[in-house]
Amino acid sequence: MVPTWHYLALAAALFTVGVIGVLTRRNIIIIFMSLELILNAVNINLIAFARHWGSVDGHIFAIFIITVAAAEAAVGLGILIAFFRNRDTVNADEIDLLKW
Amino acid sequence: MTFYEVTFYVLAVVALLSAILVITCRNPVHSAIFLVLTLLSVALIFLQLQAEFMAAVQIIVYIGGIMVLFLFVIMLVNLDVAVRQAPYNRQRWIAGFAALVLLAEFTLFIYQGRDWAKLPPAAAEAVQPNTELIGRALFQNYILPFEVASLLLLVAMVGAVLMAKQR
Amino acid sequence: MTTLLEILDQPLVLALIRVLIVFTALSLIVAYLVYAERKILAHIQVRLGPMRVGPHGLLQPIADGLKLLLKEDIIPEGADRAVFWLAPAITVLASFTAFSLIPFADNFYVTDVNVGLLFVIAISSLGVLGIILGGWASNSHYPLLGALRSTAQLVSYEVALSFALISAILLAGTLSMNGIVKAQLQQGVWFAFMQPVAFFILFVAAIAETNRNPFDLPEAESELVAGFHTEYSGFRFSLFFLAEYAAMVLVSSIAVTLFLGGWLRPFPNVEWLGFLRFAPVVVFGAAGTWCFLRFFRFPTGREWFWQRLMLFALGAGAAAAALGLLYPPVLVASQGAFWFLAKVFLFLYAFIWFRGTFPRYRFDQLMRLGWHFMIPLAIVNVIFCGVGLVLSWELGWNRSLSLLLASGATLLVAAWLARERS
Amino acid sequence: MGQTPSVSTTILGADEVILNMGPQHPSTHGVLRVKLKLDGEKVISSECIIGYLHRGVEKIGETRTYAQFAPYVDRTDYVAAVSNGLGYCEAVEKLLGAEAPPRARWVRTILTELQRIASHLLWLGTHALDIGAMTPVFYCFREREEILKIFEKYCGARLTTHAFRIGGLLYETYDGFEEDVKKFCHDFLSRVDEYEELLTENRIWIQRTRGVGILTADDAIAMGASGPVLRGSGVKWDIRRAFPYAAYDQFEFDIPVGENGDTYDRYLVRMQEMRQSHRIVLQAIDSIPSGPIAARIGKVLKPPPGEVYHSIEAPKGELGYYIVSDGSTQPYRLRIRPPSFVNLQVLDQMIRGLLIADVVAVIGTLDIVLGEVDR
Amino acid sequence: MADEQQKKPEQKPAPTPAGEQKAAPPKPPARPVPPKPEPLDNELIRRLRARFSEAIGEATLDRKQAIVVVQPSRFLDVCDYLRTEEKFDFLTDLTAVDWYGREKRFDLILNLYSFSHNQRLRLKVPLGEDTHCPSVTGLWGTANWLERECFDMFGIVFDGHPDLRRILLPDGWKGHPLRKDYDILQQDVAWVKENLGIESGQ
Amino acid sequence: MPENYVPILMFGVIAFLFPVVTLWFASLLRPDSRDVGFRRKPYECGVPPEGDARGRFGVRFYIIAILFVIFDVETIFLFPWAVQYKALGLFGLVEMLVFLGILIVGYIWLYKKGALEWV
Repeated sequence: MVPTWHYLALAAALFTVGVIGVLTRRNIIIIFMSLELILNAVNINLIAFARHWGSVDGHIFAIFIITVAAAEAAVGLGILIAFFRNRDTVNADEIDLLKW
Repeated sequence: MTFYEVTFYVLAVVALLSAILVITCRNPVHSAIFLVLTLLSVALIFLQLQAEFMAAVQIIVYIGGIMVLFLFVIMLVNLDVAVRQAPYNRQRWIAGFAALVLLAEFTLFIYQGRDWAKLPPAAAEAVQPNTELIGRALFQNYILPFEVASLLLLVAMVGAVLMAKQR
Repeated sequence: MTTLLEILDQPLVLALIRVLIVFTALSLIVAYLVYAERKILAHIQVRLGPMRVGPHGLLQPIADGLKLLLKEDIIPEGADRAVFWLAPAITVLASFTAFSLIPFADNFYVTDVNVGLLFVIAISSLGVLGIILGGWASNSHYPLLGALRSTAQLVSYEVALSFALISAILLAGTLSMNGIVKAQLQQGVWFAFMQPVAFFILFVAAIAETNRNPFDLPEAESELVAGFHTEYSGFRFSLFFLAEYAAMVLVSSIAVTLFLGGWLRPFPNVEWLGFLRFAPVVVFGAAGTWCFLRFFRFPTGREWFWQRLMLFALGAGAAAAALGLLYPPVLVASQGAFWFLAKVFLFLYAFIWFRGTFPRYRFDQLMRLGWHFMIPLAIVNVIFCGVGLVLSWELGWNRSLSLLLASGATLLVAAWLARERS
Repeated sequence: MGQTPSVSTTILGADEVILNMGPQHPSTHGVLRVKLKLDGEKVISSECIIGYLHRGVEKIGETRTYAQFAPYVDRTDYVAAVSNGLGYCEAVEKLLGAEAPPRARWVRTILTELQRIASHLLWLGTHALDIGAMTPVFYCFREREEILKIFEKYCGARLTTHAFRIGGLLYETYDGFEEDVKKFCHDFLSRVDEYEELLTENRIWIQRTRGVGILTADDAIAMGASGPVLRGSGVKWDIRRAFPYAAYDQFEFDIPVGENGDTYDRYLVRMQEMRQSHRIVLQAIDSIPSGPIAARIGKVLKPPPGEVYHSIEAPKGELGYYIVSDGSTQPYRLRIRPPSFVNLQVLDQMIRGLLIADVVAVIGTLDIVLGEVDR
Repeated sequence: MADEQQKKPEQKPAPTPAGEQKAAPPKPPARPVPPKPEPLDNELIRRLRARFSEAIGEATLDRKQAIVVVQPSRFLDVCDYLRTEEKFDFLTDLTAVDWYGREKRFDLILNLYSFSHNQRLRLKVPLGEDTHCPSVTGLWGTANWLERECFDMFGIVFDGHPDLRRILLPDGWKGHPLRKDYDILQQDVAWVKENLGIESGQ
Repeated sequence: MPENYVPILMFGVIAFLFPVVTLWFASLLRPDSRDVGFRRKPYECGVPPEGDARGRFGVRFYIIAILFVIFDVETIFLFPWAVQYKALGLFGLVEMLVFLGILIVGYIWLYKKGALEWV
């Protein structure tokens, strides 16, 4: 049996990778992908704990997180499309206006 | 080590490596492919954790839905410009440092919780039959979040369409 | 000898054998599906179709396969080589792997899991990735446009498809594929009769999901040349091709499993029709007899030697198969597989028939049909189905009657939606 | 022919893209190249690039004698070679002041109408194929084959027939010609019903063609469209009626016209035209006069100086020959007025605002042959 | 006046039933009389002359077809008048003839047709080698490609044409093939290379 | 339980290896590709392609993808409901009606907004 904390360690590592991606990449699309990594790391934790305690509540939370991820991706990428049509770029550091 | 343990470690390594590739690839499409690999490994890890419903959801929603969305967007925006530019922004050293601190924190927490984590986990069949249990929990204990999720989806739909449609 | 049996008795080895059997059978079915399509289309179109390779062109798929294997491998300039290579592999993976969850007979399936149907959907939804990556990797206008179209079409009809599947699950109460078949056995009726609208939606969505006429826009050769696989040639192309036909078989199998009783024989609960389980034996026996009769009437002579030999071999094979099928466990498996495949071929024939008959929709019309008609109808159908079931439980109405009422209500909505469309 | 792209890739709006359709495209009916400026899948504008098949037929005409040039016209609209030959021979006859004898004119009419049916059949098959119906093409080729067999029996060639000669015919009709034609006619109407059964009432076919590629009557006239394209827009004009040639003044037939000028109407018009052609053939085959098959025009053709324009109602529209003679054995100037070329010009106007799929349908409905467009 | 418009052809021989004259051997008809162009004078021409006096040149009837010579100076006005007033609303064809050696080298030929009168009229515009001709694209949309073809083949420049480029020949082509001084016999390898920019396969 | 999934994995691996192995095998059999002329140029109907193909295509495709993701998530909620429907009964139906009702409102909004129109 794999100890639960191994899952936690994997989740932590994935989370960190995601954070690095969010902080360092310029391309918004890749930043979004890194966000997905972070959310996945959380999901691993939730499922691992659900398994540990033998309850499905963690699964429910994970489903909601996936729902949120889908909503986030839809809206975020929608904003990105709108932004790209106006500014012709997908670079995060060029999004420096509060209004355009 | 049993077969299942081996599976986990292999999957963990694949997930981690491809996650690293996600954030290092210059080409967003390659990033997306590696993200698919990560998500697939995570789905298999779910499976290995007895969360079969979650594994299926992960594949259906994440890989079949969200990743398709990502690929669409990558194709909609002009890719070549992005590929030619510097992939990382100026704060990469600060970011790296912050990430290291974060990792250290995680290590500390997991280390502190090691005793708790050694508690015997529940029986393997505790979360079976998966879908049925989730159904019952979702529709009996988590009614409100469930209905709110529908609102969230509504808002996301409206927001995304408005954003994309505006000229 | 014991060691061999022991090895064979290992669950994983058993699973592997089953996997290999299903994979090989599937590849053969797909190869001959292409042949069948060519033949049937040819007969619809007053021509003969393949006739040269083997009697009635029976060896044509093999010749095609060899030809494609030997063809030059061209990767266009500017293509992303790795992704170009990966895309067909993903597509094949997606459309083949889902067969591991399809029950072919009561005792013959690769595996049966609790969330089987979800996994079937999950695995087959990976196919979209192959298409979109293939279109992107080619670095060419037509494939890209074809890939975008294809993806938009697939995802649109996937929504309708999922809703149609949910109606069936409402009736079955399980996601296990074999469980769904057994539910139909238990309730004594194929779900197609309980949920005709859902079955219709599934059928239309299945045609759209497999890019078949009249929804074959992604590869509408008159507009987009060949769609997302325009740049693919040789064996890579044939992989897409195989995957497409495998997907046809897959959606037919899903439809059959969920709505047409899977491996159940017709009227599974009527005892006196039990002789139907000998159908495969009879069919093989008849085929063998026919072959032998032909063999004896066949002209003798050197130039006919090979044909005679082939006929004899076919007859002997069929006769042997008929005898072998009498062995009880094999009989269960074979009669299940027989009825299952018979229903699947009915579907496949419809696919081919449509291809020979219909013109092609335009893309906007296709999308409108999907989003303005099929999806609302599917949602409404799920709701009404749910209402019908609750009526039967809470008020004690006859289950079939309430479901039929629900279907009638759905049809009214369909009429209203259709009025909206025109 | 390495034509350099003339519209440079200008800066496009966020959703605009330039898509090149042809010359190697399954449904541009040859080597037509259409450059589409798209907004998503919607056509903003288009540009036809033609000339890939240009062989300088008009220049060749200036260096051949009148009789030598006759086979060349078969190769312009190569799916209606008989019609081309009729137009050319009659133009030269007019230039000479000669007229083919009645029997020749009757046979010419029969063969030309059969050719019209063959051409329309080819059009129907490919048009349906473009819209995704793959079966009609095989049915159409089945009937076309019968017609081509008659041609083959008559003059030995199926496609580029060179069936007629200046002044009349070279060959007398073969034994059984009338029976063959009658046999063909006997089955033909039911076959047309068969095609219509597949298409005319088909919901998808109607959705794909009705309201697509609308050409108003005024636009059609202004753009010089002729033939079924013009009639589909509701202009009841047919050269067989306006300026009767061959033996058309002897036969009764209707001129089918459309109402809305859309692809569906042009489809109906052509389907009706096939029935009308069938009607003409039936009338003609029963009344072929006997007599000589060729006028006496001499071996060496030296038309007196002057010029003539003669046009016929080819399957695709007004096919005109404008010949200037300087009194020598060769035309001084030989101009072919190609219906496909002029009709193709309407394409841009018709496809603006439509989708890519409609472009294919509209190209199909124009019924162009690139050999004639490019000459 | 063009006289092709008789809808009821009286002079055509009635069809003789097949078989009636089978016995008589087919006798070739007499040799035709060579047609001669003759001067033309009818209402339309008179109206044209009254309106555009000197711009309307010779009018002839050749093979029963009406031909009017129009000077390029008022060509566009004449066309406009013909289209709007005389209802020649269909431009059947637009082409040119190269009379190499003549002072005004080209004849621009316009074939007009009127649906309402069912009659044809041919305009002839003599043009010198360097004379530009006004474009009639504004009057008949058909003229667009036809003028482009004319430019391509003869080098006649149409002023006011929206998009005067070569249409059948490649853009880089040298010379105008339908001119009489364009020698088609010199197409050797060098010529192909110069004109098409490709290596000749000959 | 997870052992039931191993055959799926096996099948997947075989299905994935099938193209790989066959392509490799084919590369041994077939003659070498000769890279001459235009044969490796992307297909653009016979003329050199202009610009980069990985260009921009309509935003409508994107809207379709968004809607798909939203409805995909929705169906995910429906599956456990459908499986447990008998146990949930009328209450489950009402819950799902509310859930679907909210989304149907969104659907009608989309319809009115014209987001479901392709052109």
